[in-house]
Amino acid sequence: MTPTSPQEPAPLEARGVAWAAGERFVLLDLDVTLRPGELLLLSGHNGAGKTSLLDVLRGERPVDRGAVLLQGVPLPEVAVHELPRHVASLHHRPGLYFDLTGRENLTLMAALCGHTLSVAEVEAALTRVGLEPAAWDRRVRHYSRGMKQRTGLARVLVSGARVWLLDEPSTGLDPAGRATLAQVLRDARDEGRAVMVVTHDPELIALADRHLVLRGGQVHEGAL
Amino acid sequence: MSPLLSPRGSTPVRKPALRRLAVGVALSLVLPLSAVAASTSFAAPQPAAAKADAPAAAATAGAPDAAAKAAPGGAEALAKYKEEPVPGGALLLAAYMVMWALAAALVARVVMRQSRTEAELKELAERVDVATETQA
Amino acid sequence: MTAHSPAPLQVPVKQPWLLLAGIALGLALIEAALWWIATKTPPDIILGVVQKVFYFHVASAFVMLLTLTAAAGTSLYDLIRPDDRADALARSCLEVGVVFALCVLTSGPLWARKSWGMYWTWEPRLTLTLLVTLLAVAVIALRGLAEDPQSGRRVGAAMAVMGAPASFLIHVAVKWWGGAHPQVLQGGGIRSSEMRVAFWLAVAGLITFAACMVVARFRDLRLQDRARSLRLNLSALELRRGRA
Amino acid sequence: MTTLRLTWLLLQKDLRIAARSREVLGFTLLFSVLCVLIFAFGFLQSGSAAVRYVPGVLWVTLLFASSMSLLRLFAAEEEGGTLPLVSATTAGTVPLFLSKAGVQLVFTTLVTALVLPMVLLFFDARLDAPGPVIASLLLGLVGQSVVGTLCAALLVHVRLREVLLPLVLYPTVAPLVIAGVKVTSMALQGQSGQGTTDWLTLMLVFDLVFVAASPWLHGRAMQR
Repeated sequence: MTPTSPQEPAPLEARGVAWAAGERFVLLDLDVTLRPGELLLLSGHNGAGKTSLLDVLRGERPVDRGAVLLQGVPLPEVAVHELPRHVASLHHRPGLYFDLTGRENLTLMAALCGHTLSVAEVEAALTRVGLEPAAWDRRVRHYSRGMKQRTGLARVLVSGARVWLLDEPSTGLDPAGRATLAQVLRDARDEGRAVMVVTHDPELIALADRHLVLRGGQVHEGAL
Repeated sequence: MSPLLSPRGSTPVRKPALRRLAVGVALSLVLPLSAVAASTSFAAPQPAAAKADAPAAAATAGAPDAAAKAAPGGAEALAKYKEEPVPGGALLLAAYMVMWALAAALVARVVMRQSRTEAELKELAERVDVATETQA
Repeated sequence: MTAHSPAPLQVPVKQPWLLLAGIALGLALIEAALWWIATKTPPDIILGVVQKVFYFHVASAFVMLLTLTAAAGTSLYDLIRPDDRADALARSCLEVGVVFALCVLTSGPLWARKSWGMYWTWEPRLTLTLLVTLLAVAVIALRGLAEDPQSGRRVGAAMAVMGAPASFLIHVAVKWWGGAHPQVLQGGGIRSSEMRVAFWLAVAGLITFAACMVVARFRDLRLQDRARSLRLNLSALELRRGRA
Repeated sequence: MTTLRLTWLLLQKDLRIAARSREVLGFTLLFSVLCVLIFAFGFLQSGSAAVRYVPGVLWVTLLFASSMSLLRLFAAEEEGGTLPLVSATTAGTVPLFLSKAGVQLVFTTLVTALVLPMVLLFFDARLDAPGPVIASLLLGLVGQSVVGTLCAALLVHVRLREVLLPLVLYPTVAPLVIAGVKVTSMALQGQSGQGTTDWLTLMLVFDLVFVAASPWLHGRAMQR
């Protein structure tokens, strides 16, 4: 674990964040810091606001009070097109075009993040998430759920972002897939990325450096 | 759900709301009433105009000078709608009734919503009071 | 964004006396116009008594144009510089505008039945009014159907702004299209001074009345904003108490 | 410059998807054929007055067909959950808007290429001077695509958008349809000159206003 030096601001940080759905606060007085080279695990009961927290952290939902800081800069002040270079996220929908192949999806998504990927780099990413070469040039529509999830993970990989926000990444994955996912996460931590994972998967829980629970609109240290 | 967040409308509507409702009803009555009053006077010229002697007909409408000024050679002109195929008076009446009905509906809706919001607001403020006291 | 700005909790709701006075003034002007129309104005030479629809029909059209234009303007302002007040004003203008558009759309055909011999023709200005009304109704409906109120607000505002150049261009188009609609005001068609007095009384009355309705609706929306922020405060209190 | 590059990237992607899943374009073309047929059943009692209906049938069919494809314009984004990625990744929302408008323009152009000869054939009309009609169709298609894309993009997160789309689209593009019908009927009657130029100018003004304003409006409405 590399501790944050006091000079360098955290890659992503929420300070006193409140977010309301309609007329009810889901997140309130919430503070959380993502540190580089740390795998942060988030759990909580259904409806506790885990997905909302991820949405707030990646700038999809504006906060009602407080601030989300990307390397010390409040999110509304970050240029929209800068954000995906710094924060990558994976959700219940994989963020892929179903009528493009796995390969095309990765090339496009990397290009949108400002990277031009070589064929070898795309193939390396697809191999790393354990997608067999036969599937690379098939349309995502014909993938199984687990394969879509793997390709979504590959999309996060090629974004080159320093912060990863993953919502239930092990959904639909077989045991081999979970092992791959665990390896990818371990590698990401070693590369110094800040990773936040929402999961109840024991295999991933064992991996975490820090375990947070979302309860009453706040995060608490400790297990659920 | 905690008692703090009981569903809307569970407390009885308070007095001020009732007063505002009364104002609303009164207002929404004024327009139709005025419409009825006006329409009776509108309807008047028509049977009067059906009489052949034109200036007298206009006089029943209350403005002999105006009619004479507006319709030079008014006798022929007014005789023209002696046998109106389409009942202008009825159409006029209908037009005004519809307009007043719409306006009255608008007034009624706005006033009723206002009183509801105010009642809600009062109730909410009280609940906030209670909540902050218990907090303290 | 002023979406959830913490509001002072205990501001008493003031009685809107000025508003009630304004409504009373508007009604008085309308009554005066009615009395004038009923007793002073002569019936039209050609059209007869049905011509008396004119006064309030045209005045309603005035009010409709004013309120819908104001709705587009305030929506544009809200898009450029988000402001809850601009939003509430846009909404109230739009709703009042639709009511007066309906007035125009119902009183017009009843008049036309006599003067053109049929209730509805695809006369350009009628078509324009109907289209604009439909758009306004769609914008009002849309706000309630959006996923969250804030996005509904912005989308509704964008639609209202979008409607403005379109209706202006339709206005240009229908002028070239040509039509049977009387151009009373431009053509100096009001023949007697009594008619003029009645007309301007009606216009003044309806504008006063409509302005008061807009303000009343605006006040209601602002109060609802306050209620919403109170409910939010309550939810915060409740959440914090649950933690203790 | 990046805006143009990103627009091109997204447009390429959309066209590739459209080429792969031909359903949308196919069904839109089918629908427009059906539309013309239904109009023919409805209006044609005897051949004599057929030409009178050509302008109306042509423009209304184009409008209906364009709203058909508009409803599917953002389908690929919704299916894979890519909308937040694309609108955050690209520099603002302008490339997204322009690329979608481009796709819609391509679609409606193809539909027009099918519908125009078909209407002329079915209604036995002869177009001696096609110049003004072609010009009006081009201006009309550009305007319809831009306004339609704006409507579709604004309604992405709105329930019942299938119903609302025509309700907001048709009144807004009414000037284009009115002008288009006028130009077409003048051309069919062999008239030309000042009248035609006036209507075409109106369409041009409409296009300029909406091409300039729509990306901005879209950006303001989609801001977070």
